[in-house]
Amino acid sequence: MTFIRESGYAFWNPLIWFIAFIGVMAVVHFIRMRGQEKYKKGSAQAQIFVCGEEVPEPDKRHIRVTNIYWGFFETLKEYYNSILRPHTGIINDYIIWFVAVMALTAVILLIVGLTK
Amino acid sequence: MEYVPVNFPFLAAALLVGISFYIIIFKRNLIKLVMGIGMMASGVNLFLVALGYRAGGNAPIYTEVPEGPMVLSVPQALTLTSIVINVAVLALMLALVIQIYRHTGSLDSEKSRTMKG
Amino acid sequence: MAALVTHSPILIIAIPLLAAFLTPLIGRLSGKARNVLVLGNLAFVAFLVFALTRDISVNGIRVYTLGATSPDLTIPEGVMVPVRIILEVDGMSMFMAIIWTIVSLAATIYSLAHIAKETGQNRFYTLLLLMVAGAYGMMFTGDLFNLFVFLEIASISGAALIAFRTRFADTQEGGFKYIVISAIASLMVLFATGLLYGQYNLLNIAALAKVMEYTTLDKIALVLLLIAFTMKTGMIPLHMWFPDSYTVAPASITGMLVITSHACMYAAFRVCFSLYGGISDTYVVGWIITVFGLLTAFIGVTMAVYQTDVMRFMSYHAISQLGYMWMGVGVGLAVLGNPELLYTYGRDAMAGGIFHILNHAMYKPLLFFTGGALFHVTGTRDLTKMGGLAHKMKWTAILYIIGTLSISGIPPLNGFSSKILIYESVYHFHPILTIMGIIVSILTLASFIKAFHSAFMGAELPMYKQIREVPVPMLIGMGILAFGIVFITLFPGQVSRWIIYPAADALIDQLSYIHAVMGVVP
Amino acid sequence: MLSKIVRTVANQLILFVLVFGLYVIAHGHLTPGGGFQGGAVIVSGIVMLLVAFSSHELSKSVRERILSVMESIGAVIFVLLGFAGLGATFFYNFLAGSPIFGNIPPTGPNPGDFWTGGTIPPMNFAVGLKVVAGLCAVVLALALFTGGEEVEE
Repeated sequence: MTFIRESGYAFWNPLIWFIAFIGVMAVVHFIRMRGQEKYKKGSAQAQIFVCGEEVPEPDKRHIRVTNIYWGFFETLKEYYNSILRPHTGIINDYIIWFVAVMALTAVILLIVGLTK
Repeated sequence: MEYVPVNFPFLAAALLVGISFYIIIFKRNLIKLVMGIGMMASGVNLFLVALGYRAGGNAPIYTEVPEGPMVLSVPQALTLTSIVINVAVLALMLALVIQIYRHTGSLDSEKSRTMKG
Repeated sequence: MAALVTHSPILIIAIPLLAAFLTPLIGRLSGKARNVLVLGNLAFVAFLVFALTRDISVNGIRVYTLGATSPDLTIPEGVMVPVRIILEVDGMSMFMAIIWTIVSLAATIYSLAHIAKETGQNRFYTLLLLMVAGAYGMMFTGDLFNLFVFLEIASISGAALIAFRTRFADTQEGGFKYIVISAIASLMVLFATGLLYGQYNLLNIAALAKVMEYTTLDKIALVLLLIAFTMKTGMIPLHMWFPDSYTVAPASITGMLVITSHACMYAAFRVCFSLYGGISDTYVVGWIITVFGLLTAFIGVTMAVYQTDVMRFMSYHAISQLGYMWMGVGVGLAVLGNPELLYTYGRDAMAGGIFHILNHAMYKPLLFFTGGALFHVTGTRDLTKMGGLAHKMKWTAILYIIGTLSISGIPPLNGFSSKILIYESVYHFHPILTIMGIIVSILTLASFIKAFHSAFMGAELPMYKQIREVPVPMLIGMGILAFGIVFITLFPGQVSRWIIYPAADALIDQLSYIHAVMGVVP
Repeated sequence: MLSKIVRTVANQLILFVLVFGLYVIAHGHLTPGGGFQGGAVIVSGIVMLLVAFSSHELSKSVRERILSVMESIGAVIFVLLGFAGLGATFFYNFLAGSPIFGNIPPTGPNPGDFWTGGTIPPMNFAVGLKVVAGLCAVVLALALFTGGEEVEE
């Protein structure tokens, strides 16, 4: 048996997962078998249906990346504005961060050293 | 006994590194940035060499050396290696700056950037 | 065979180095012979790495002294301290070497087709082998100065490889940013080395660790080393160069650069555990690393969701995944001084972080390679211009799905097994770490689905009617990594017993690291 | 291209520069110097030629292809010398005590015997070859870049 942790907190065995997965797939297949039998490939049944409207061209109907998760970005607009501001793409600014983080870490470590 | 200002090289090294950080952060010209990194390398090298100094020491080479103390040889070997590496780094940087200039027509780190965010 | 294993620590570094300089000579005669040389060389190195791993798992830490009369003569007669260049190979080094050998082999096979149309291929393979040698050197070296030298070798060749396709403007910019950051980071490492040398007259990590007193200068050296290496790794907020450089490199090189950044992470671990492990405020340093790791994971993934450039978006994911490793190992470092907590959850947290390095090293290069495959066929990295590519590129799409499921931690893939190990153990340190980890995992899946939809799904676009599946060598390169993912998926327990826990124990056990060089003190 | 006086003087001086560079390389194990320093001296002579003549003139006689081969050969020799010591360890000084560069120098101050050092003088030569070729290529590549007229908008 495959245990990742033997301390008792976690248990993970891919084999058990696979067996469960196969079981679930069998159930899904069984339900699917009971569906429509009249479906034929290549006939009008397989065509795209948009409320009777004319179907747009492939490059018009493909949902582009900028449209996906639009609401997510709209909601988090302020977060994204603030997080994008430091990403200037200027190499000099990257070094400011380096110096700042170095100073911060040094101060923390030295203060801890003083209190000891 | 005469006073040997042993600590001056360390101050000079710290000053060099500080100035070079100033250059790297505030100068937008890419060539100046490369010069700043060259200066930082010099500062670190000076620091390493100064570490190995012993007052009144000779160069650590046994060929016809006069009597007396010797300075440490290991920091000098480190410095040489570091110099060689920095030659390669600076040459590569300059080559890339040339290429950036060729493509964008600008040496300003803000105007020549193509990527952001 | 025994002699081969005895000398293998240096052979693993020196053989790629030799081949790197032979490559331009042979490549002048025939391109095929050069490719055979590069591949054969890397395959031989892989053989040596596995032989050495086996040896180390049986016999413990192996040291190799360059220039001595015998490899294990670390301290010559008449001196008290090691004076020669010493390589020291323990479980953690071997773990990194195994990752590097697999990924470099896969990346080289991938490059055969990916850069087949570029000029200057001799130089490409020379630099690639130099980078291989440099990163192996970083993993194996036992002293701080050689760490700096190998770091510079890996950085210089890496920067030149990023800027390899000189016809694009952005590659030059990416290479420049990489070399500037690397130069500053390596100079800081050298400065810290100088600080330590000035106090103790020593360069060897083990010898330094033995006499370290943790003075104020030592603290400054620790800060310099830690922040320099974390900048090279791409920890937020020092990550901004990371997507700029990784996006523009040829995809095979991006895959390899991920592992060089892991090598810098290894160096940071080496400094924190082996050099400062016994005396430093590991609690504070561990907390600093953990907090930065948390920030890295979260900000990295939120930035990734926003991107529209396929390679850039994967680069931000690479940053975000690094956060998990910092989190896991940082928790281990924080409780290092407390054996009870360490063996309750700290060791498991470290094992989770280290396991995640292995998993990340399998799926992230795979994803970068699929991104490179998209670039190879469409000529653009912009996701807004892609669509419906799965119609023609079935294999790439399948490999992309494997990578996606793995990086998002979907059971049963390998990403899940390391993430659950991290979640379970860091929960005892602080619950917020686990909660944030799960949120990051969800956002990862969301953003990869977004990219998958816009690149592969949808109707076949008219401008991509002519494209074909990528060449076979690229598929083989991706296939090797996908096989690695499947293997770790099926045998997580065995893998963690063979290489993960030995690596974690090698980091924890500072005394045997010191004794391997200094000799057992009675 | 500078005036005729400069060119003639540069033509004569380059010999001395080359000899001094070779001296620095060869005596790397006795005096300050070695492969990199000597190579840099030689390349400084080449830079002098570059200033005196134009870079296009120089690039006709110093071919990039030859430089690349020289560089590789130098590096290969260096690594092979390391491999040759594998009987004991990598980089082991197997030439010490042998007829080639094999004299063992006395400990402490000594007048300096050239025939010592074992593998170090050959390594210095290999490094010198590599540095001359590599730095020469760097200098030429940077000099051949002529400026703004090639800007691609």
